Formats: sequence, C-alpha cells, structure tokens
Amino acid sequence: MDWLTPSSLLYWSIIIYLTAAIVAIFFYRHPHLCTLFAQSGCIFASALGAASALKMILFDQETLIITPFESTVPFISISMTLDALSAFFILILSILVCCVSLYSIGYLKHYYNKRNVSAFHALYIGFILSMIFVFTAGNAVFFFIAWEIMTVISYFLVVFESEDVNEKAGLIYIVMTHIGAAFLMIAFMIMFVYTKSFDIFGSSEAIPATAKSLMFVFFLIGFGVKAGVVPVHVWLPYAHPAAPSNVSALMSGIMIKTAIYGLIRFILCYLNVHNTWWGILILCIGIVSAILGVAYALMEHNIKRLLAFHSVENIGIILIGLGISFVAFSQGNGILGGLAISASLLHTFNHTLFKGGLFLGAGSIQYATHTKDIEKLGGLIKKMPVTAVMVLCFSLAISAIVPFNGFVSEWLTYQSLFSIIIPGQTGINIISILAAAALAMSGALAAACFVKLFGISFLGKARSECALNAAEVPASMNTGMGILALFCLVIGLFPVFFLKVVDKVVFSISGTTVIGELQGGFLIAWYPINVSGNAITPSAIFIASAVIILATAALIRLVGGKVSERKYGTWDCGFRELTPRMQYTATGFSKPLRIVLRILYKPGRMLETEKGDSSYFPLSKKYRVWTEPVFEKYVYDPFLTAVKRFSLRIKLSVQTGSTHAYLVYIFAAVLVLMLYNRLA
Amino acid sequence: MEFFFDLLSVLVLLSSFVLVSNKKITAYIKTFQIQSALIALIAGIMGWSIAVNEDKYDILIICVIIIALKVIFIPHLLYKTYGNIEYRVEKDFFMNIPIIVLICCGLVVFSYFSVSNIGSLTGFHINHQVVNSLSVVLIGFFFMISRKKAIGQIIGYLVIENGIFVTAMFSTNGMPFIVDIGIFIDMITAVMIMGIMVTRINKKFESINIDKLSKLKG
Amino acid sequence: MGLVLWIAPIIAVMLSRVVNNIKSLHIISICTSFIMLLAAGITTKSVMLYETLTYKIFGDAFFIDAVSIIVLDIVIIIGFLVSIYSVGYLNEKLRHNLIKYKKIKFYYSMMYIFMFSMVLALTVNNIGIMWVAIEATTLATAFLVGFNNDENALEAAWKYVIICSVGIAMALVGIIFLHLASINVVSNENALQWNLLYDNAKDLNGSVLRLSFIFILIGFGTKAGLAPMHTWLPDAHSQAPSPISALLSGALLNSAMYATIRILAIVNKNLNDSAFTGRLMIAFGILSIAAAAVFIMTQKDYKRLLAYSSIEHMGIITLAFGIFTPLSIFAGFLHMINHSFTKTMLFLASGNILQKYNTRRISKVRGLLKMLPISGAAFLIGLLAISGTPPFSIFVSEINMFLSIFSAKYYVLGGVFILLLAFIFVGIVITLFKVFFGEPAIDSNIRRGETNKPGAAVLIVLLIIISVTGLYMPKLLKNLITSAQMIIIGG
Amino acid sequence: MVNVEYLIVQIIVVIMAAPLVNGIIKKTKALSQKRKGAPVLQLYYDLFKLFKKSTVVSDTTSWIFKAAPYIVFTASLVASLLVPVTTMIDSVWYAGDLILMVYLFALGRFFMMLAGLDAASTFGGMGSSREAMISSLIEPSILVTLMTVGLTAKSTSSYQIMEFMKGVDAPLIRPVYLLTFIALLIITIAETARIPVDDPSTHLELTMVHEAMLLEYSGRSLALMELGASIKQLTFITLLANIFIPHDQFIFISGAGAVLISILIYLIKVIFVSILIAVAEVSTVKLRLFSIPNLAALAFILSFIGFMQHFVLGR
Repeated sequence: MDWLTPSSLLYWSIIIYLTAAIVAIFFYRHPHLCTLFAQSGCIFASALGAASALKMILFDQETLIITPFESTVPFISISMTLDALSAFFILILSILVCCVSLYSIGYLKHYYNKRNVSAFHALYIGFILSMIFVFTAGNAVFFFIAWEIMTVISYFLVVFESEDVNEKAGLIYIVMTHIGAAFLMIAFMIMFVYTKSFDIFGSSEAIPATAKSLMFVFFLIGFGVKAGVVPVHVWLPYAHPAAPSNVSALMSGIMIKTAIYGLIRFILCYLNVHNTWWGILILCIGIVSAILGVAYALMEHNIKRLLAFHSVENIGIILIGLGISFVAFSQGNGILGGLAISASLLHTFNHTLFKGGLFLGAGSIQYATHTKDIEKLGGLIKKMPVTAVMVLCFSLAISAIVPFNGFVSEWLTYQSLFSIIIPGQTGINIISILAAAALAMSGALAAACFVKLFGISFLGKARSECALNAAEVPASMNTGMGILALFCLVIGLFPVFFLKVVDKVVFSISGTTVIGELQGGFLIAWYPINVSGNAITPSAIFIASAVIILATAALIRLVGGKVSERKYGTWDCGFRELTPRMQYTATGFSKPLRIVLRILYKPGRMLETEKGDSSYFPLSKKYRVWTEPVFEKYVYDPFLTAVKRFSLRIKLSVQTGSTHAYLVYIFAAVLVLMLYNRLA
Repeated sequence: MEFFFDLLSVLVLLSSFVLVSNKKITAYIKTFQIQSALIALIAGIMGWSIAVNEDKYDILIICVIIIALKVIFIPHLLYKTYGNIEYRVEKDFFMNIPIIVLICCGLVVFSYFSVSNIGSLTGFHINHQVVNSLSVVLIGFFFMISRKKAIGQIIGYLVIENGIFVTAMFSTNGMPFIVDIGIFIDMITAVMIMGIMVTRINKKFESINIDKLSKLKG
Repeated sequence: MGLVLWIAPIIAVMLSRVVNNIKSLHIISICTSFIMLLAAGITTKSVMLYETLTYKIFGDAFFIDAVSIIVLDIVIIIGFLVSIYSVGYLNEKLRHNLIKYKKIKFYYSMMYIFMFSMVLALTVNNIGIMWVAIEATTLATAFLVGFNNDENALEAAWKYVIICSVGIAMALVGIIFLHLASINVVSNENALQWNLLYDNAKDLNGSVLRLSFIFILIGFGTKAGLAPMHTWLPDAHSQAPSPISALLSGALLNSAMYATIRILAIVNKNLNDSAFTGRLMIAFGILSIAAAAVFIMTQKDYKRLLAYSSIEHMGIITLAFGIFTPLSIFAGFLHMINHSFTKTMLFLASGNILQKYNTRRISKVRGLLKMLPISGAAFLIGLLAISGTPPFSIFVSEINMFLSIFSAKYYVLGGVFILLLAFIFVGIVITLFKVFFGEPAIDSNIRRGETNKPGAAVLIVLLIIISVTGLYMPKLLKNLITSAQMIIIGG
Repeated sequence: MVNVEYLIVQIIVVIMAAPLVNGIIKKTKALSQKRKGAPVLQLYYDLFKLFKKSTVVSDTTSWIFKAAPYIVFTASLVASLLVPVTTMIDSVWYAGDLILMVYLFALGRFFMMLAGLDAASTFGGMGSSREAMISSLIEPSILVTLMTVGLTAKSTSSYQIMEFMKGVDAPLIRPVYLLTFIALLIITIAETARIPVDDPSTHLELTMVHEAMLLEYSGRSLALMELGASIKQLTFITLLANIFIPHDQFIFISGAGAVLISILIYLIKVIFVSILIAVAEVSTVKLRLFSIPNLAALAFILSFIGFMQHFVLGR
C-alpha cells in the first residue's frame, strides 16, 4: 500500500492536475469535452489531495519532504514539504476545488464559443497548482516563486472574463500584490542574511530581535495585501467581481487564505512570537478590517463586490483570532494560544466554505439573469428554488447564525477573547473588549447585509426583465453548491470532529493541545464544545428547536383547529395595484445605515427635475444617491496622482530633449566625480 | 625642452580660451586650426627628439597625420559644411562671453585642484603640461555646452580630442601607435558623420540650431 | 577559429556592398551570423579547455577569456537571432514600400560593421583598441539609428552621436591616465595590454588609477546608459529599427559594461579594496534604477519604455559589480545574460507591434493579443519576465542580486533596491498592460495575425530560452560564469 | 445530562409569563395616564383568538414568509431556555451560553427581516431596513455588557453567572454592575421595540419598526410572531432580574417548594422590571430614527466604562 502515503497521494494529485491541464489544451476545439475532462480531472485530483491531507493530519504527524527535482540554478530548489499545517490548507483547498469544479462543468457553458475555454482551464489548474505549491513550499524562494506565479495566473483569470471594464480591476490587483511581494522578498533576504538558509522549517534563532520585528512588519505588509486587510484592501472589491464566478470563489475562498497560511507559517512557526505588540497590531488590523469590510459591503449593490468586501470582514475576524493567539503565545499561554488559533483556523475553513458557496451562488444568479446588480433582481426564490435555499444557507452561515458553521468559529473567537482578558493589563484588555464589540457589530451588520442580499434579490417581485426570465441553473452547479452548504451545516451541528482535525494541526504548530478543553468524540455528535465551563452544543440546540417547532405546530393545530388560508395581494393601502417599483430597493434598505455611518462613505445625493408646465407637474424626476470609495479617494488616488505628477515633472525637467542639458549632466558628473576623487 | 613644452601647453590652453570667446563660426574653425597647428608642433618636436634618441618614428608620423587631418582636412570639411548651409544670424551662445571665460578660468583652477593630490600622495609627478591639457578637455566640453549651433558642437568635440591628444603627449609621450591610428580613424569618421548630419539637420529643420532638436523628451 | 569572428563580418560587409539581390543579401546575412555562431561555439569550447585564448598575430591583440566569452556569446547569439528576424522585418518594410532595396544593402553592411566592432571590442587585449572599437560601434550605428530618416530619427541620431562621442572621449582620458599609471610597470610596446596590466596591477600607481577609473566609468557609463549619462539612450533605442534596438540594448550595452568591468578588475586589484569603486558604481547603479522607475511611471511610448528598462537593468548590473563580492559578480554576469535575451525578445516583439499598428504610442495600441497572438504573448510574458516575475530567468539573477546585496550588509540599499524594482513593475503594468485589452481599432487595412514569420519563430525561441533558464542552468554556463567571476575578483 | 425538569419548568414559565409583561407595561402606562387601560391579560386573549382565526397570505410571498413565524418563535423560545428563571434547579445542560442566546435572537431577527421583504410591500422593507440598523448598533453593546458581567463571573453561561452573583453582596452598588445594569436596560428597551426606540402601539409608517415587518401577518402566524417577541422581551428582563438582583441565596429550603418560591420571587422581580420599563417609556418620547445611534452609543459607553472600572482600573 505504498501509494497510499500522503506524499504519493499528493504526488498523484498533482500529476492528475497537470494531465487535466494538458488534456484541456489538447481538446481546445471542443469546449464541451475540454471542460468535462479538465474539471472531472480536477475533482478526482482534489479528492486525492483531500485524502492525502486528511491522512497526513490524522495519522502521520511527521513532516514529509518531497523533492521533485533539484534545480541547478543557485538558491533555487524545488522542495515540497508537507506538514499538518500545509495539509490543513490543502484540505481546505481540495474541498473547495472539488465543489467549484463540479460547479464549473455547468457554469462554463456560457463561455463556449465566446472565449478560449481551454486556456481558461489551463490557467485555472495552474492557479490551483500554484496554491498547492505555496502551501507546500519548503524553502522561501520556492514559496516566493509559487506566490508570484499564483498572483500572475490569478491576474490573468481576473481579466479573463471581459475587456476594458476589467482593466482597472486587474491592474490594481497585480500592482498591489506585487508591492506586497516585494516586502516579502525583503523579509526573506533578512532571513537569509542571518540564518544562511532559506529553509522555512529551519530555526530562526540566529536572527536578532530587532530584525525579527522588522521581518514581522514586512511579512505583515506582504501578506496583508494579499489577505486584503484594511487599509490595503482596495484591490479586492475590484478583482473578485471581475473574475468569472468560479474563479472568484477560489480567489476569495482560498487564495486570500494563502496569506493567513503565510502569517501562521512564517510568524508563528518560523519566527516564534516574542513580542506582545505583534499580536496587538494584528488584533487592531483585524478589528478595523472586520468593521470596515462589512460596512463597505453594506453599500454595495453589485453582488460580487458586496461579497468581496465581506471577505475583508472575514479576514478581519480570522486575524482577530490570530492576534489573540500571538498575544497569548508571546505571554507563554500555550493553551489559550492554541484555542485562539483553532478559532482562527476553523474560521478560515468556514469562510472558505461559505464564501466559496456565496460566490458560486452569485455566479448562478449571473448565469440565470445576466446581471450582478441586486437592484435588477427580485423574486428569484420562485424561479430558482434550489439556488435560493443554498444561498440562504450560506447567508446564515456568514452572518454567524446558529445552526451553521460561522457561529462556531466566531464563538470560539469570543471565547478566546473572553479568556485573554485578565484584570490588570490595560492595553490588551481594552483592545480585546473592543474586538468583541467589533465582532458583534460585524456580525449584525453582516446579517443586515445578507438580509439585503437575499431579501432584495430572491424575495419580493422581479424588478426587471432579467429577473423575470430567470430559470434554475443546471444540476451540476447546484450539486457543487449543495456539497458546500452541507459542509456548512454539518460543521455547524457537529463541530467537534472538525475541531479535532484543527486541533491536530494546532498541536503540530505549537505543541499545545486544547483537546482536553474541547471534549467529545465524533460518535457523540451532541457532545458540547466546552471551553473552561462555557459550552455550546449546536446539535442539541438544533434538536430542541426541531422538537419545539413540531410541538408548536401540533399545539396550534390542537388549540386553533383547522383554519382556512386565503391568498390575496399584498396590502397596498387601497391603491389599485402594487408594482415592483414600489418595493424597497437595496439602496433604500441600506439608507439608515448609510446615514448613521456616513463618515465612512461620504454619501451624496442629487435630485434632478425636468420642469414641466408648472412646478407642480414636473416631467420627470431623477434621484441619485452615491457613496464615495473613501480609501481610494482620500488615500490612494492622491498618492497615485502625486507619484504621477512627480514622475512627469522629473521627466520633463530632466529629459528635456535639449542636447545641451544632456551634455551638462555628463559634465557635472565628471566634475563631481573628480571632486569626489580629490576629497576621498 | 621642458620649458618649451610648458610654453606650448599654455599656448594651447590660451587658444582654447580664444575659442570660447569667439562669436562667429568661421572664427571657431580658424582657432581650431591654429590650436591643431600648435599641437602638431608639439608632436613634431617630441617626435623629432624621440626619433633622434630612440630611432622611432611613430610620433613623427602622427605629427604628419595631424597636420593633414586637423590642420587641413577637417577645417576644410567644416568650411564646406558651413558653406552648404544657409547663413542666418542667430545668437549662438547661452551666456555672455565674459561669464563663459570666467567659468573656463574656474575649470582650469578646478582641474589643478582635482589632480593636485596625486603628486603629494605618492610622489608620482603629473606636470603642469598635463593639467593644462586636462583643462583644455574640460574647456572643450564646456564649449559644446555653451554653443547652440551644430558646428560649434563639432568644434567642441574636436577640441576635446585635441586636449586628450595633448594630455597623452605630455603624460606618456603618446599612446601606442596602433591605438593612435585607431583614434584618428574614429575621429575622422565621427567628424564626417557629424558633417553629413549637420547638412541633413539643416535640410529638415531649416536651421543648424541644436535647440530645435528637442522633440524627443520624457 | 577565433579569427573567423573578425573576418566573417568584414566579408559580409564587402559582399553586401557588391550583391544587388535582396534574397542573396538575406542569405549572406544569415550565413555570416550562423558562421559566427559556430565560431563562437568552438571558441567557447576552447576557452573552457584552456581558460584563455590568444593568437600571436597582431601582436597578442586577440585575447579571449571567460569574461569576454560570456559577453561575446551574448552578442553573437543575439546577432544571429536578429539576423533571422531582420529578414522578415525588412521584407515587411519592402512590402509596404517604406524602403528601397538600397536601404537594405546599407542596413546589412552597417549591421555587420556594428557586429564587427562589437566583436573586436570583446576580443582584443589592448584597452586602447577596445576603446576604438567601442567608439566605432557608435559611429556604425549612428546611421542605423537614423534609418527612418525622419525628423525624430535624425534628432535621435544626432544626440546619440554627440553624447556618446563626448562621453566616450572621457573614457579615452581615463585610458590615458591608465597608461600613465602603468608607465613604469609595463613596457611601451605592451602598453595597455589588459592581461599585463592586470597581472601587475599591484605595482600601478594608485592615485592616478583612481582618477583614470573616474573618467572610464563616466565614459563607458555613458555608452552603457547609466544615469545621468543615459539621456541619449531612450531616444536612440526608440528611434532605431527594432532589430537594431534589440542589438543596441541586448548586445551593445553589455559591451560597454564589459569594458568597465575589465578596468574595474584592475583598479580593485590595485586598491586591494572595492570601497572606492564600489561607492561610485553603487551610486550610479541605484541612480539609474531610480531614474528608470520615475521615467517609466508615465511613459507614453512603448519603445522608450523598453529603453528605460534597459537603463534600469544596466543599473542593476553596475550595482552588482559595485558590490564586488563573488556572489554579486556571479549575479551581475547572470543578469547580463538574462537581461539581454529578455530585452531582445521585447524589442523584437515591439518591432512587430510597430509594424502592425504603425505607432509607438501606447494609447493607440489595443487588443494586442488578438492582433498578434505570438508577438503579443511574447511581449506580455517578456514584460512580466523583465520585471522579475518568476519563473523566468531575470528573477533568478535578481534574487542572486538581492542575496549578494544583503549578504554584503547593505541592508537599506537592498530594501530600496527591491522596492524600486517593485515600483518599476508597477510602472510597466500601469502604463503598458493596457495594450493587451480592448478591441483593436477597426482599420480595414490592418490584417490580424503575424506577418513577420521568421520573427515569430525567433520570439518563440527566445521565449523558450528565458523560461528554461529560469529553472535550469546548464553546467557549462555555471562554470563559465564562475571562472569569469574568478578572473574579475582575482581569486 | 439534560435536565428535563428544568426544560419543562422553564418552557412553561416563559410561555406563561411572557404575555404578562406586555400586559403589565400597558396597564402601568394607562394608569400613569389616568386611563383604565386594557386588562393585564389582554395579550393572552388576543393570542388565543388569533390562533383560531383564518389567515390571509400575500400571493407574492414564498415559503420564507410561512416559515418565519415558526423560526422566530422557536429561536426566541430556545434562547429563553438558556436564561434560567430560577437557579434552584440545576440548569447546567451545556447547550449554550449568552453568546449563543444573542445569536439565536439574531436568527429570529434575520428571518423576521426577510419576512418583511418577502411580501414586496414598502412597509415591510422599511421595517426590515430600520431593524437592521438598530440591531447593528445595539449588538456591540449587548456583547460588551454580557461579556463584562460574564468576565467578573469568569463564565459566559448565564447559569454560572447567576450562581456567581448570588455570592456578590448588593451588586447594584458596585460601579461595574450598576453601569452594566443600566446599559442592559437600555438594550432591553431597544431590543424589544419600546419607546424611545420604537413605538409598539402605533401603526404610523413614519415611526414603526417592528410592527412594519409584521404588517402582512395575520392569524396564527401573527400570534407566533407576537408571542416570540414577548418571549424575547421576557428573556432580557430575566437577565436583568436574575443577574443583577439575585434572590436564590435567600431561599434556604430545597425541593419542589423552593423552586416554586423562587419562581414566585422571580415573577415579582419581572413585574418590578416591567414597571421600570413602563416608567421609562412613559417619561420619554420616541426618538427620531437617526437619534437612536446616540442611545446605542450611550449603552455602549456605559458598559465600556463598567468594563474599564473593573478590568483596567481594578475596582
């Protein structure tokens, strides 16, 4: 059974991915076959990948090193290393890829004969592979190579769908992530200078404390850009909506998690957290991202932009968990650190599931209605009942509402926040309680936002022809989403099994296990998650709710007897007819919050009236509301304009076109150098 | 002998001062011609003494080449080029002549200053003649900067070449022969190419004012 | 065999003056460059065997060692590729009646004079002749830069000739001082022979040598396009016909850099320390990179942008030799090679773009990938590669550069360097990536698809080269670079 | 593991007592306005009636509209199970803590807001939109308040907190508890759609929030919604009463009698808090919608200062 080892499984999975890509290119004339082969290859390969990862986490705790080939180029060596942390992220990746690929079989139909589908498949698989390499890279240079390839391929995927519109999306994305990568590079260089090695799994003892702090800051910038934390999140709401939906699902579901992986791998595992301020800084960033991410999401009426902002929020929540764990580890509190990082890892997993699912849902909506604008939708629940149920599940999950998975990880985050507050420490206490408030607020705002998303697009009446003519999407798409939704529910109900997986990972990272704290086994599904006496048992709650619903229904029937139910139009205050235009719009729905949080949006409005015969009978009225992208307008645009102006000014004052000026430069250089030689 | 070379080097330097204070293109060419003649004289004297002492005729040959090229051929070529182009009265310099001369004085001082440490540090002696010739290089360079017209720039380039040649003469009794020949070939080609270009520029831009050539920027 | 390298281009020049048939002109050109390629291959092999290669003829003038063979191979391989590309390029120009066949004769003869002078510069021992040859390259390419014969081309050519001539004259001053420094050490017959100077470097006069280095750095730095002497470069490289731009950027800049490196080796050996030269070269290097970063940010002309990128990469190479550790020199040579191939590819691709769209303005080029699938893809990948994206070759040399800088304890410099490179990437992306999107302007005259077939083949070859060398380095190359590094550092 | 007696007692008490609170508040208000007012048990009659009435359902609605009342009601009821009315029965059943309670209410609210949007009527959307705002603003205060109290007791489970509070002498004169009590009172008012945040007795579109969402409901659906809302109200009142005014430490007997006495005292406390709320309602006017953030901020600041007092300043 040699081939069942995690390494060979992973090996085979990679080979199948590659084969799928090659086959896809081979069949470029037959989009149907090409899609079928490539995506089923992906499904198969991801299943192997997941098997490998699970086997690694559950049975083999030894770190595996796989070296496909040794490069002759100095300092570049391709070595893959699989440990529990890598395996965990590969597991997440594989689950998502499996579902997304299933979904893609149906979804890609509308690209046939419009775009080069085989190129898409090649890029798609390349993207997956580059992420696998990021997760398994054993040395920093290989990590960097995989990281950059991932960026570039995802850039191509972002610009795949359409043309001019996306120019900005792709540009902002690649520019920001590349600058982030430059910071990573600096950090890796510092690493090499002191340790003489690029080995990620090596020891960092040779690095002095100041350099470590510097490295921490660079890692934070580098990974922060990729993760999309505020204030470097601006690329995210452009890039994710621009990509095809299955790619956005991968990008938002797993690509931004590579940054989380990087933070854990390099800061926690490699550098070891020494300073409390590292954790506090991450905690602060997490708080700001969680609040601002969801706040900006509220104002979006493009489904995918809305979801993209939610990614910022959820990364914020993950970072809150991570920040607490860093603080705890720096204080030597291993148990709490383990708990917090479990919360953070579980939330990473959860976010992958529901955000991936939501992007797929957005893709389904777009597939059925050809629009991403919520204001044009309405009443889809009747046209697309299955999709509606899935999207509802994901919406509940992302709003951290009870029987779903989002709640479990947020609860764990709350518990770790709860545990880190000890009387007597000023800064950490204040920030932690603010983090709890932020978490609560972001949860409520997320709920508001998803009520808006679901309510406006699926409920009520159709607001446009697009929504009116929608039809249910192909079964493969719904199956893909269905698996994800099922996962969301199962993790929400029986979190203990998944926590055990996470715990094994945490154990391999920090050497501390929280399994003593988190009791229970797989078979006793209703065993509670118990953190020092505080417990929740989602399954018990679920059963209680089910019993109560049934009992209520029975009781009402008993008390009230059988009564008739009458269908009638919605109450229209006595007007004759209610039109879809009278419904609340998404803009209207978010208005109270827009006004309350106006400092974040700088909203503006304008009323245009076309005058008629009398001022009481205008021909038409147009009311326009807008919010401003504050970060772009007040931070990035001025900066970019300043840089461009600087460049232009220098360009025109140096490269003037005058031969004499050019001669003067050389002359001056001669004189200055002669002077230097004289004085040196 | 040394005294004689000192005098000649100062004369070469002076001739470049005369050059920068000239206003007319024909005067530039004439001054260049004189300077070249002075240099030929230096080469002749040096070549003669070497020929007598060491039985080598390199420098004498070079002296002949200088006379042929720099005193006769190139000035002729420049006159011809100048004749080809339409005459137009234009101010040819950016600054006042007195200021230019003053700056050139500064350049001489600077070149003295910049090489003055060489002797003191190592006991290796660079004599005044070398410094004078280095100043000629710098002045030639500055002449190029101060003149607007294309022919002025060619003259400036030639003066730099002259300066370099004199420097080589005074410091090391000339470069290896083959190198010198190569340098001359390059120089004559360069001047011819520049001459052709000046004609073309005059045709395209209807002026040989280099300031007009400033479309390519940024 | 090495002498074939000298004779072949001269014969080619002569033949192309005589022959009047376009087809034969092309054949002569390709054959010559192929013969040179073979000769270079054999020479490389003998250098590998005997370390240096000299011939007694011309008084020890012919001298090749690992340093020169690296640059020589670059020049000749690029020359070969460019000669193939030129066939398609010139035919396309003829087809559109932009030039007459006489121009083709002129083109080829000038190109081979240019090749000859570059080869000469790289294979002579005497620094004076090296200077002569490098000045000759300026003169040979002057009319090639002005090939298009319009106002812009003429302006560029004029600036090119004037600035480069003046700059290189400074190098001659430096060489005279070098001669002066060696006057008591090397006999007059062997004056300026590099190997003698190098062997006796310790006995040269240090202070004169330093003065000489300053002039040489400025002189050859002008030719290599280091800021602030770079000003001619964007004009010349953008106005020249694209194959010539490729040669200028890929081959000529390296030759000028080669001359600097040769003298740098002597000076550093004499001073026993690289601090003096290092400071200067690091300053020039980082200034060039910074200048390129600033200029690229708002560039509107894609060929100029590529030219500025050449300035950047020359800056990087200068920086590498300024650091002067074994690792940095290794990286410097590697970068030289990688930059040459990548930049050649970009310039050749830009030639196809220019012929298709007939404009250098970035804003007029749209939908490139649809219009020119191969050139467009090569251009896109080339842009990514030139800005240091893995897994292409430039990334490899850049990471070696980073390492060498950090290992030499120039932390701030290293940080600034990495960030400047990131900014250049940003600049390239912001200004240039627009060309790949949108619909090409509807113009019935412009047909979609590649017209320069040989050119497309060359681009594919270059694409393979830069991708493969990103992850794989032949042992031969590694040995060559290592021995070159040993020569320079004097180990 | 699950204490069945506890659940039964809890469910019965909660369902029975919840409508009472509304009655008491209404009666108090009426009395304070020198009116006779409706009987205290009016809501019981209403609910009983509503259960028997036939329903009218809008034809634009979907299954969400029908499911929502059940979900809202169940969520409230399950949440109320997490807040024991008496600590005399061992109610450690590990099902959840106060954080879960908050999120169960969020579940109910989520579906209520969806139901508001389902009928495609303007009123429903308006109600949902306002509810979304109010809940988002009040949520941080709830969490901070509950966590502060929980932190002093080192637990987030309400039973544990109540057990702990039994040992605290006169909690309401300690700054941390006093401040959190006031904060929680404000939160209760806001969460249960009371003046000054919402006016439960109006059907004027400018002012209504909660009622607007229920506008399309009739019959048993409406009854479930109303009952759910009053259970939620009672849960918050229970929190106020049982955490800050613990009484079980004064009962020295055990067994069924003790439970009965404890529940009676509990009911008295509920009535007391209800009257407190009614007084608050009578003595203020309804705030403009956009002044509500100030109220939410007040609650947040109170609880935050309470937290600071205890955990940073150490009082």
